[in-house]
Amino acid sequence: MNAGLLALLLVFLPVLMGLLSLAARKISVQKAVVGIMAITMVLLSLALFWEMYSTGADVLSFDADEILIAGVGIPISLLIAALDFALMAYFIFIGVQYRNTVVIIFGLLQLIPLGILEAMEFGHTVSPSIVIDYLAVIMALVISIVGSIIIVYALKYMDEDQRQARFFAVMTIFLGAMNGAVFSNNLLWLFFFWEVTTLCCFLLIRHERTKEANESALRALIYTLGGGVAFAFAIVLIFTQMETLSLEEVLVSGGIAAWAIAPVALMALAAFTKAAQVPFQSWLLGAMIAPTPVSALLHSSTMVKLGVYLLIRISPAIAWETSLMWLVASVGAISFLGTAILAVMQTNAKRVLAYSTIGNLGLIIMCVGINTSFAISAAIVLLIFHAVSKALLFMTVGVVKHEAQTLDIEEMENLRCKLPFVAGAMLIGIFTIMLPPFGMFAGKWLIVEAASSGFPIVILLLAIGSAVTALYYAKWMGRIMTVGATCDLPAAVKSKLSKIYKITLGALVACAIALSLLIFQVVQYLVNPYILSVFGETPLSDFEAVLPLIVMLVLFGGVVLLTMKFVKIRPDMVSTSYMGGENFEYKLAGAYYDKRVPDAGVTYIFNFVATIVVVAMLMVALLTEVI
Amino acid sequence: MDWWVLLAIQIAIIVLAPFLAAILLGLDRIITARMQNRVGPPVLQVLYDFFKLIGKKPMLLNRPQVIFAVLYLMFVAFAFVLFVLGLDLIIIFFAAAAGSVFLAVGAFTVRSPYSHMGANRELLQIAAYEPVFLLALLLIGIQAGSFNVADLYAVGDLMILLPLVFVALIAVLVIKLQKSPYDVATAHQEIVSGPYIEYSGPYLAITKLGHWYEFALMLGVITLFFNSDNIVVSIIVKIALIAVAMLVVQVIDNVTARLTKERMLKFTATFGIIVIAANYAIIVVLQNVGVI
Amino acid sequence: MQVMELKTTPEDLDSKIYKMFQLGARLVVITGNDLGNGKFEIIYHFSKGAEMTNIKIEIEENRQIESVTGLFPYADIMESELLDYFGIKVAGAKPNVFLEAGSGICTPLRKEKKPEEKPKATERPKVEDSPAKDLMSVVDKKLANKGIPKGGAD
Amino acid sequence: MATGTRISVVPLGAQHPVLPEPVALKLSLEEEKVVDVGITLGYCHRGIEKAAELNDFKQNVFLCGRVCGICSHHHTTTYVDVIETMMNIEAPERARLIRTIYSELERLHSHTLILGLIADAMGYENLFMQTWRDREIVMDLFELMSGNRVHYDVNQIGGVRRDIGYDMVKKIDKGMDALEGKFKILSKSYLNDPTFKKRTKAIGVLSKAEAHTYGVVGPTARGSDVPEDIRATGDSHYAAYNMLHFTPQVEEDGDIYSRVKVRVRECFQSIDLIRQTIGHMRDGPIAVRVQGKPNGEAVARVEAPRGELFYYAKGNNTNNLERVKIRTPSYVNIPALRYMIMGEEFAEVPVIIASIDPCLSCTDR
Repeated sequence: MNAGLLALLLVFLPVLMGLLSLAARKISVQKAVVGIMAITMVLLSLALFWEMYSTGADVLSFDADEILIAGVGIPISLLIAALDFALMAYFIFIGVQYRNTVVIIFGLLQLIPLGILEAMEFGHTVSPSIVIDYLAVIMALVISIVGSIIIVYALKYMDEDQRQARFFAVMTIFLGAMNGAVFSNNLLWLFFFWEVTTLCCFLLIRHERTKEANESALRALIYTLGGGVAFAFAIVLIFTQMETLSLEEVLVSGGIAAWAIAPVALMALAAFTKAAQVPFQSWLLGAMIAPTPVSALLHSSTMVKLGVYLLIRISPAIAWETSLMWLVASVGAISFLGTAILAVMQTNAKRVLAYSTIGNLGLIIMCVGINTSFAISAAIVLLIFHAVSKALLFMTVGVVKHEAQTLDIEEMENLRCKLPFVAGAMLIGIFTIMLPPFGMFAGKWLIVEAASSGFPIVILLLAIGSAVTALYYAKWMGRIMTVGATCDLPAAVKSKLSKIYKITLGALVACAIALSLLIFQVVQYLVNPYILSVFGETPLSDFEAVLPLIVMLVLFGGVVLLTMKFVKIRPDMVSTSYMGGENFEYKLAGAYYDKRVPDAGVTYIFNFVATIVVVAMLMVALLTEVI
Repeated sequence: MDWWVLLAIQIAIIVLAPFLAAILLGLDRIITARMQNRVGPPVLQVLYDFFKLIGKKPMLLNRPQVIFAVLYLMFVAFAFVLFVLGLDLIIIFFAAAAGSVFLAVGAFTVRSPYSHMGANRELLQIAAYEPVFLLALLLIGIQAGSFNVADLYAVGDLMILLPLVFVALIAVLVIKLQKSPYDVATAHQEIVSGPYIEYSGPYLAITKLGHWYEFALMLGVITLFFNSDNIVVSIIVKIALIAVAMLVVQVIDNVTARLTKERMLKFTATFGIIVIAANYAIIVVLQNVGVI
Repeated sequence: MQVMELKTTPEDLDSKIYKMFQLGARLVVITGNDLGNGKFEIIYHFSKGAEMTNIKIEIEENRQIESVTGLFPYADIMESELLDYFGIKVAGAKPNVFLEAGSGICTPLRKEKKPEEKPKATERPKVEDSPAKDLMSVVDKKLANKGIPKGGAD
Repeated sequence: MATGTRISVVPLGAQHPVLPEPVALKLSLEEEKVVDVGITLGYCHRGIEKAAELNDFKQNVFLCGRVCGICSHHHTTTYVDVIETMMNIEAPERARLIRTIYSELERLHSHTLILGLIADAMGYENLFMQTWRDREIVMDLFELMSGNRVHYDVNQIGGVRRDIGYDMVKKIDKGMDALEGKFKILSKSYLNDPTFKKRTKAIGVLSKAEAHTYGVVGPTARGSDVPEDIRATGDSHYAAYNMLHFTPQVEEDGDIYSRVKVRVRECFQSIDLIRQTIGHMRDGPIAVRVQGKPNGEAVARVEAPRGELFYYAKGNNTNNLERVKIRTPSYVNIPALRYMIMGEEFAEVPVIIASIDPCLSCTDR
């Protein structure tokens, strides 16, 4: 099948299906539609990868100029421009509806440059309008597979919800918009899809329609719209300076235009807001109010990933200016360390995960800042592993919320006994995100290697941050494994789990394990072609370097399975814990260190530092142009 | 050297190293005892304890406890194997770090207040010494131009260029060896050996073996600091380095009280990082001046 | 050492003890004494410098006496001892500080107990929040002490 | 959301490596900060007060010596004192001097013991070992003088049972010289070691006002600037303190360090007092005959190593006593412990406990 067609399908199928499901009145029909869409998306994305692989090409380009609606050919550019204006109008409407001047201002600030641009470039066509390279394929795979699994999971999770139809429509449109942003080469299209994700995010956070939900949604909207403003100005700058709207052409231009750094810095700023980097992190934390599948979607495969995708995409442009590289890396490093410290103080599982997301995205952004072939490979590997593991973690947390009515890590004690499957999945999720044999480590190792080529302060932040990361995840891991002795005896009671949960969690666990085991293949077939096309070299083509990791994985699995098999527990072997000879019910609370170092204080410090760095980044961009 | 001779030597090191480390710990106990006007146990007392523990009836609280004890052992042993095979320092570091984390998680799996407190403190310790350790390794790797242990053994002048890194590693060694003033995680007067409290019999032996491997690995890193073409000189100086490090640790242990965990965190993190940064700055300056 | 003896009645006890408090005296200990025939003697030993003052009262069995922990917070353990060893009821005193709950041993310092008078272990007052023998929780004591000037005369 | 209300409830004791004797502390911890303390006593309850009612009043001397192993001489002294007061007996001067020597040696032995334990509680094993090694000198002197290292049982009503010979006096003098030399070196570690100071300064503070409010006694009180010392109040007809020159050792800060400092200085003071006592030794009888049976009531107080030791006895003109009440110093110091521990780190709790030198077997009797 034609790759271009596949790409278009990946964009429009979910949108259509979403609209279709909205139209369908019956919930069962909707579910069927969503289910079919999910499977089709997975298949389509795999087909796209196969198409790329079999043609052997690094990049496939297409022009998608016209779309036939009822026999009338309408230029897609025009359609998107019209929709874009509608979108801006809707944002302003939201601003009016909620009486929020900031939203209105941001809406107008986008509308004006967009209007100017549309007037200036009318008739200007971008060719090719669709570019599919391996980065886009990786993104499409992540979005389509992980996103689909989350949506299927949501089918069960949202079972008793009142506004299911809307919910699933927005979720699926979200996936379509993400795919659209990934494939677009036309900056205006990219911007349009970018703003659609902002809208979807807003609608999903607002889903419960409580006061808190409205506020959180509005906050998310303000932050991401602010980023959108930066993006819009970046596009205007690019068009006025380089006379092009093709992202590809901009990137290969090598910054020859007089004002080349400024739009790059503005786009990086947009990406920071989208990826919720410090100091823009508060919207993502507020987004926790949304139902868990939304969090899973926002954190793993969509929304925040669009930010880091954009940064990886424009990474060649970031390398035009060394100080920009430094500042971008610093923002990532500060986010990584700051959120790691903040996560230690949290007991709410979703907040821990939110901070961990920001931290991991910080790592990726740090890689982009370092900007060697090695670092970019690491960034992409991290992006893949993080999506899978984070989705898995959020989904397990969601199941725990449904089955055990808690989001509190402290109350997840005995989880291994009550919900063994979920506890196991959660454990694997934590392993894959944190510990050596699995994916995250590979990324970290790459960063350490890459960082050693310079950036001493970044190394320092990273070294401390990764140690602190181990701290909060180990605490969590320990908590879910804490059980009394009775759990291991045959008489222990275990509760039942819904099939959909089992399938979706199982699928992600399988993905996580397979990715970890096949890390070399993942790098070779997915990451290396892109790195080769950008840098002309592949630093990671040595299987021996990865071998110890795989051995560690096997070691881990082997130890767990063999110990489970061979350590037999008889009642006479079980003892009780040391209590100083006393015998009373005692409570165990974890250590959060939040009395010594208050949460708000840490947030303030890191926000302050990060704000300085971001402002410095913009100043540097301006100054290099002026001088 | 034939490959099989090399392999035999490597296997011998891997198998014997923890026990040599144990004997070293036995020596440590005797010297400590002498410093305290005691006679002290026999040199092999540590090993007698170990074999006695293995022979005991297994008692446990729950199964994950055992899983994580074995994982701890396996990962630190694997890190040591990688070290002996001369592979990447960073991977070795992460494997060992994972081992330590598993030990803490193992302590979390049981419902026991002291075990949990010990695990929390252990994690805080990891957060304190890991950055220092990692930075030390990074500096060693950058200085030697390679992260492969095999290549590092061909570099001769690490001790001359990185004396302060050696000092930082001793600070890490104090924590790793559970010595005053920073033995907060296993403080028996407060939390009764912390993470180890609920292990007994063969499972305690497993954690002990893991500890020895960790110790052997630390000593292995210390031996990286001096290499010479003359193998006899090389070995003698390496042993001397280990002896110096151990003695320093012992003296520190004997002249200090245990400090609190906050002080441990502050001191190790600031002292270690400042010392390493100073070493790095000195190298950069010297390179720019053109001395090296 | 000068020792002053002061006999008083349970009704008058409070004012006498408050006088001692005002003098800045230290409560050394409270001694219980079984006089037989269901009568008990309670001696409050106070000390100020080299002088000692013993305030003595005599009560009937089952008569509850007021606590002095308001003035002397460390007296709680002494009052608990009265309760544990003699079964003398003191307002607010926590039981089982010295003797284990349910051990069957109770009021050991009473004299000539007849077997049938021996209260059964189950009849002993229960700790409010067992299973922990939560005896002298500081927090509630701290609250109880609020408003009382700290320290004695100097 | 960071939560500040998560409380762990953790036991410290009844069996815990840092506690020489069983006491159960139930600590409520916020992370590792103590927010509430509950104490359970009675693990060593042996019914000694009851037993004292059943025995002959002369036998009780030996029974009271068994209340505590560390300060057994002080217990017998107080008991003997209360009976002597009740029966109007005056012990001869030589007996009083011998009692003083035993008392001060016992104070040395108790103080060095607890100083070592304080060092051990903070993981300072070396100092602990060194201190306990030097303590052996005192123990050897006890063995020389009474034949026993712990329970000497030299008191009897009306005097002492064993004399101290001329050779012994010389040996005691020599022992004091040796001890003083060694202890001068050790005291530097206790008073100047930076890590020791970090673990003791401004920790477990009991201010002067609080020391009054909670009625603490002994070195715990003197560490909080309360100059209460029964030896110095002139209330010492049981021993020869009115013949000796000394002032109570007082420190102002009320923290662990102050208590340690008080004890260290009291050790030197005890050495000095023993030398003074030896200088007063004259030949003479060591006991008087006791006639009659105890009747009436009496109280007696002695400054034991841990603080004021109080006995109340009531006789009924028979060989048995009607009632013996024993109030040991730890009995009032332990409740105050709760207030010292409140708000401190868990890691400091063992050191704070050790710093008041709790004696649980005394407290529970």
